[in-house]
Amino acid sequence: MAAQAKIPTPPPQKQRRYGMVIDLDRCTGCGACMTACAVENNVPSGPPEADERKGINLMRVFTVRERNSRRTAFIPILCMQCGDRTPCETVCPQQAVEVDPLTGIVEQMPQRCLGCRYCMAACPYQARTFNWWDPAWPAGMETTLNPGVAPRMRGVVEKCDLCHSRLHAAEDRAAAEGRRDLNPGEYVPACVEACPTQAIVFGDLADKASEVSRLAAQPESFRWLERLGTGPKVYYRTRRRWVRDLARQGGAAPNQEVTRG
Amino acid sequence: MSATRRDLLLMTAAGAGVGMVFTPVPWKLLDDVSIWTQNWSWLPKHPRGEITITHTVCPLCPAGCGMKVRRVNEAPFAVSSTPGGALCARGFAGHQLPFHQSRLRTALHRGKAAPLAEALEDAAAAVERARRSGAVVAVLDQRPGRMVSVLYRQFLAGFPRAQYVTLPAPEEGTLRAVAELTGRPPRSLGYDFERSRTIFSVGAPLLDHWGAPGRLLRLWGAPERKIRFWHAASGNSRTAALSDRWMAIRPDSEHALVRGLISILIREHGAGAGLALPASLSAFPPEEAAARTGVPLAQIQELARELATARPAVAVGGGDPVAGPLPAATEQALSVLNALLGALGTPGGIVERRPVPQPTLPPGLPAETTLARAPARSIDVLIVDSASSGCAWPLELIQDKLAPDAVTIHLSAFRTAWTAQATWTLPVPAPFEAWEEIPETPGSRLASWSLAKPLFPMPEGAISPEAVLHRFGLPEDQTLDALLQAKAAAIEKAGRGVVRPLAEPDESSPVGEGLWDQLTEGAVWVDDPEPAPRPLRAAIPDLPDLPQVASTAQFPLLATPAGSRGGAGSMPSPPLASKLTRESHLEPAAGEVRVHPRTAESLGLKHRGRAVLATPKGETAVVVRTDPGMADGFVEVAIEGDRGAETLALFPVSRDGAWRWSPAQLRRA
Amino acid sequence: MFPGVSGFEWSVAHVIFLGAFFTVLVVILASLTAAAIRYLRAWRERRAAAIRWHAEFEELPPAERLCRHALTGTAPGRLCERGFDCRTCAEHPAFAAREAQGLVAVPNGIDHSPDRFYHRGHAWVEPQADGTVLVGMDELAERLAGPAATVELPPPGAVLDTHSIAWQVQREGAVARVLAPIAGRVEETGSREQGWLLRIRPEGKLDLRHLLHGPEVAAWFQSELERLQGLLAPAAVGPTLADGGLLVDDLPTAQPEADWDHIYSAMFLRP
Amino acid sequence: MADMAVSRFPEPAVLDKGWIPRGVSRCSTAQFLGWLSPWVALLLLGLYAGWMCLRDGLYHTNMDHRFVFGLWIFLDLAIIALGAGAFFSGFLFYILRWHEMGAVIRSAVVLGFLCYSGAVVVLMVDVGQPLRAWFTFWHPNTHSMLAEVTFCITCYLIVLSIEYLPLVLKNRKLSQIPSFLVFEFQLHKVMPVLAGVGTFLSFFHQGSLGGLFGVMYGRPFAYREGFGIWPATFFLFILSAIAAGPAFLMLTTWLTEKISGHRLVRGSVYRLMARTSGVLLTAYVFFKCVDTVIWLNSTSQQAGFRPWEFYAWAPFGSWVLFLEIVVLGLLPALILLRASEEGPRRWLLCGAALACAGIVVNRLVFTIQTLALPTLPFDEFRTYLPNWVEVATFLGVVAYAVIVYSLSFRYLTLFPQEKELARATARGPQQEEIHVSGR
Repeated sequence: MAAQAKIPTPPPQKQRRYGMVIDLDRCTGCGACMTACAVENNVPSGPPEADERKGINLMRVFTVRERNSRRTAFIPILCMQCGDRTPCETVCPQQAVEVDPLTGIVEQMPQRCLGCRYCMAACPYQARTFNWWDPAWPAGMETTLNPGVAPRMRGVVEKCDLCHSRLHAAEDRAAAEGRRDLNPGEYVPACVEACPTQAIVFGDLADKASEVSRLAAQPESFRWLERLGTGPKVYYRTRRRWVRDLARQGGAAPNQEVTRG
Repeated sequence: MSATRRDLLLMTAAGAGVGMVFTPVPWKLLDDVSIWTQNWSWLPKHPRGEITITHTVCPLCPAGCGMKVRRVNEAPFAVSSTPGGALCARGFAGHQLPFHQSRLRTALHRGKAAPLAEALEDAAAAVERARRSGAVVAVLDQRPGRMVSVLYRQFLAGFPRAQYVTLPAPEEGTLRAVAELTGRPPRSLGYDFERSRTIFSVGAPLLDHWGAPGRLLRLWGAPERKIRFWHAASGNSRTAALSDRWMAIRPDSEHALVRGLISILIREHGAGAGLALPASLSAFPPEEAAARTGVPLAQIQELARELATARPAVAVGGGDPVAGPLPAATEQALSVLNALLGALGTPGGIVERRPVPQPTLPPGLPAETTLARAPARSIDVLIVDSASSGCAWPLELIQDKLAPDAVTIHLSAFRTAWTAQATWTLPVPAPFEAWEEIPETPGSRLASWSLAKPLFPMPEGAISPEAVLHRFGLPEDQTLDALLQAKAAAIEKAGRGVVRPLAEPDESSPVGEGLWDQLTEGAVWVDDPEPAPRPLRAAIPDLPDLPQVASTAQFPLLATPAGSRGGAGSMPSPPLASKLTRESHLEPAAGEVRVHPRTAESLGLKHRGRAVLATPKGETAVVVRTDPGMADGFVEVAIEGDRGAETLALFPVSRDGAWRWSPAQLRRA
Repeated sequence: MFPGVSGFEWSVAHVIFLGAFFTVLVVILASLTAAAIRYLRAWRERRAAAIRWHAEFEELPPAERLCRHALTGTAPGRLCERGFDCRTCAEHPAFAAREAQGLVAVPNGIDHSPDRFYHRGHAWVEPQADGTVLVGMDELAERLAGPAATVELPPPGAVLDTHSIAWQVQREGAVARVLAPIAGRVEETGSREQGWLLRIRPEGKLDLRHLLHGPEVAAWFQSELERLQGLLAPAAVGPTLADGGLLVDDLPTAQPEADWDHIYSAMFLRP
Repeated sequence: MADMAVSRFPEPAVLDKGWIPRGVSRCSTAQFLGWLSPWVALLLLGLYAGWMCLRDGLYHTNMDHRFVFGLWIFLDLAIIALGAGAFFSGFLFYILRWHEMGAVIRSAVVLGFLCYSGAVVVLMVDVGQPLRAWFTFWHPNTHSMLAEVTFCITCYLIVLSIEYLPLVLKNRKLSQIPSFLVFEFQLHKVMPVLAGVGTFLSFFHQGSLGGLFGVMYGRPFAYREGFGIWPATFFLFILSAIAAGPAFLMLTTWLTEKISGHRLVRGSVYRLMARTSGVLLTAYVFFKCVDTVIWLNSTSQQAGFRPWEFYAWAPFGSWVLFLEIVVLGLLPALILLRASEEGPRRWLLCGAALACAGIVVNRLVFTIQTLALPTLPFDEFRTYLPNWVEVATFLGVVAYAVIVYSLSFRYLTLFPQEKELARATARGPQQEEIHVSGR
């Protein structure tokens, strides 16, 4: 956000729809994306009481087991950047959520957030987290904070914004070089960069020639809870039938073959 | 009338209220409230300044992955992998480690803070006493092969009785057994996975922080990959999930499985033709392997067929960074299996690693022994080096080797379960605060060498291990810097290998003048591969049978320690590793056990319920997590964080230094 | 919220939403302002006493609000709607005319004078030749107060409204406020011993139509006695009505257990 | 508060007699303070718990990323629905001119004020940044049901405070101050306007509270189709609230009667409220059934969820639906309708209690069950139990309500019929009977 003020030339004008395709067959569940994300976005390590219920993971890798065959899939879940009817945007009482019309990124403004958590209830992906604690770092560790991202205060909701500060930095660089538009690959979120198996392909879905558009259009690609009509911009792909079958269902039922480990 | 006066006052007040709206006061107040609520003074201000980029290697574990570090005002704020690299989840947050809450700022005497000068003097006096009395002085080195290891050995050479003890990396387990079988020195072999077609891991977490993580993940994730991964283990680990085939064997039945495979290979596939094979090898009934592992015989036969046909095939044991090494007998069986697969000294198998050119060292340096092989109660003074292998070790392993009234001196940057037991703990620089040397990665087939740069200045009150050794009597002219320079010179002289800049690994250059400068700027020296591996000859020994761990009436379940490399070693995890463990349960979190839902149900336990885990060695309070990926009757006990050492102490250590299994009991708290 | 504030847009939804909100705010504020203006106006017009009486009259239970013609049986069960001010009542003249013919006073042991006009709050008015009126407490009020009570009178010169509080009668633990039967300026204060309490110069032309007079007074006293008995009934262990229906002189002393605060409020028309 | 009219023994002193309305009897001051003291203790505990959350953050609660709404929101919704008696009786009394409602309208206003102010206090603890609450007014998102709720509740709370003010000013002591009395009188004159505004506001936010859940198309369990911008829950919440309002009023009036030991309103008022509640509840149950059928067979299936899938998780089985619609919906509706014609008082109260419980269960389903159910196919079902901080904070608000209501009952005239009924009782039971059956 700080970078916004520095842009000397007008920002790129091309209409973009940033999205990603996550290849579940390449995800090893190592969690590098999670820590890289936390480092990039100045997410503190929670106090000892912070567990999966209250700790902040803007991106979280789920371990999904198929009950009888003991097959496992690792499914990274982050903000799906819903583009059609963004459930969190419409419910926020004070416009702290905005879909950037230029990039399609769903932005959360922590400075305006009241902390009512209605958006979290409305999000079908549970991709939003609440700051239950004051953010705290051990003495000295604040020197290791990312200067491009402001730490969030207690009592506000936060979520993945596709490393917005990286987008700004890339736009600044492009502007300094006199370009209006970004080159593909010039801006990638931290998780995409961190993945040791390059399972995440990131790019502009509006650009039909991009790798991400090509992959998203393939029959092996799908989105979670597509039938809710929220138009997520995060796609998944897998050759494994049982994982694809999961996506056809809505919620899970206890008698189903799948459960989270 | 008083009432009208009151009215007048009321009118005045109301008028003032309305009038106030037209002054800047309320709006300024509104503004200030808004700014104040949005920016709290106690939130850390993120630093500003010029952003620079440094390339170096990660010093957290022996893998030494390449790192691209973004820094502001010299302070690192984010890291990422170098091209082609694969930093692990902990590596991404490693630069925050120097600020870990358990960071030591003073020396410790028996776990209590003590001034460094005093502790150093007392410790030096104890070492001096040992030198004069001829007591046994030992150094425990978790990362052998570094020049500082040489320095330790030079230091030990000044004592009448000394031991240089190492804790070998788990990747080296099978390699060491093969080295013994073929008469090679330790740490002289590596796996040639790049040319393998079948990789069979026996309990080795190949796809999870094994060796240099990027190496195997690259092979696993290669498009149109030809290599098939087979994995035999009881636990539903990430490797089990990612392997092409996972054989969920019964606990502690690795030995039986390997024996069964050997037997089938000899009987059905004619393996070992041309080798002198003891008859007992083929006498092991495959049916027993099936019975003991709980895996259908057909599946074992299928594996044997694939190993025999889809060659090069290699079997990898070695154990786990947390669950510990496999029993020595199993490693021996694995080395025989590799011999039968023709994997010894052949492409795609276990090959010799060319030794790194070394400077000429003075004679009389003490030889290396593994901690498991050190005589019991033999060490009077133990100095423990700070560098961690990222693996968990039971404290019992050390304690057994200490003489009564032994003195232990830990060099550590953090307060850990180990330092709590130490006589003295001397605060040394944390990772990223001093130069760290990364020799070849365990398990690799190529020698390599790199130096991790300090990203922070060494804090006041810390003392380098080298300075400690000098204070303890190492002659001042023997310095680490001289040794490192000498090694660089030796490599330059040998003229072998290439130098890969970390920023652009593809632009490697042959070794020439200026290797030292290149390394300190951020590069890796990698040895040239041998043109053709030399076959390794082995005499096949008879294999002893190994009893399998069994549950008892009192302890009806079988428990195994579980965790990730770096989760509970002799050094804490980076603070943000909590995202992986207790904040997401992607990895086991401290104080947790995982069981199959059926097991939980039969014990009256609930998901997230509290329970007590008991083994013959004690008990601890745990939280239960159910996981349908687990085998019934089997408990995975998380070894993580501060509690890791305490929990690991529940597992009995066998004579050959293994602690993989324990009968256990789980009851509702 | 306003044009120019971040988040404001000229969309239909926004305009309708905020329009509704501001309308509601305006209605609330307008109502409050209206109340405040009316309050100030009433205050300026010195209608406080009238308003007090009006409000308190509304609060009176139906039994205390019976029309005077209901007491006489002319209009059974009729409730007064005008705060006992028959001067503004349209029906009163008709009822009064009917009663004028054949109402017979029934003696009930309470003395009352045919010269006096009685207020429902137990004060009487006796017009004097000089155009002033004497005002005092009736016999029932005297007995309710008892000889031990002290009376607090307004100073001469004070202006009283009809149904405003004229004087207070104080006994231990209980206060009775007696309502002024007519409006006017206090000229002189008397005492219980003198038999009158205030000499008042009425405001404007003397109009006593709202006060009880003649045979209906007896009927009213009868109903008041019954009411008093009802109020005393829970504690009716001591003597109330002396032999043959004669009231004792000092009721509070005779009935110490009774809730005199309550009885005063009921008998002197104070909710 | 408990006291009996007469005692042969010397009665304990009522030291605050000058403040108590004339014509009614109240217990002794000591007894009253004794009654208040446990509630004050509870209030202090609640204040402490709430302060902990405000000072340190909401980690003191047992809420988490999944259960972002916990006990607080659930009970807020419940008490706001029950507090609907305030606006609805105001509507009946001032707009439809049902004069009989005058017997409970003041109590309804106080209850409404307590329910709403209590809910707002809890909300202020519940949001992460209460100091920014005004941002909702400053940057309102008009598409958000929550913005609508915030606006309406704030305005309605103002209206309720204005409605409460005259009751306070009419206190025996305060009304002696002439200006108070006059102001009260003039305020009373504009009350029908405010009652009208209150009805409008209340009507909308009761609906918006339902809409809050009905619009969450990301949560197929809660999502409902509807008319225009309003989902079906918008209307169902209004209907259920106005059905429950009179029932709650009956219960509180009865409780006050039991605790104080006084008759407060005539039996006919109970019957009137019971009939009103019964008719509305019947309508509610009908529309709820229609809604449920449409939702199960169409709405949720379009979102990719199988029918009855939501009810496959213990403990929220399909019995919840049965409980909500039949046991706590249809049954009390029938009881109320039948008993309002004839039958003993206890059946009326039983029906009212069931009706209130039904509304509470409905709000529980929409808050807690909605959040407990997973949406992602591999996510898990979660359960949640409030911890002591949440319970204490809420009990603090209950204590606040009890204390203010007790004070109001003691010092203000909440039930205009009380005095009369007290006299009637004093006069004899026969006369009272005439009143009771005289509807």
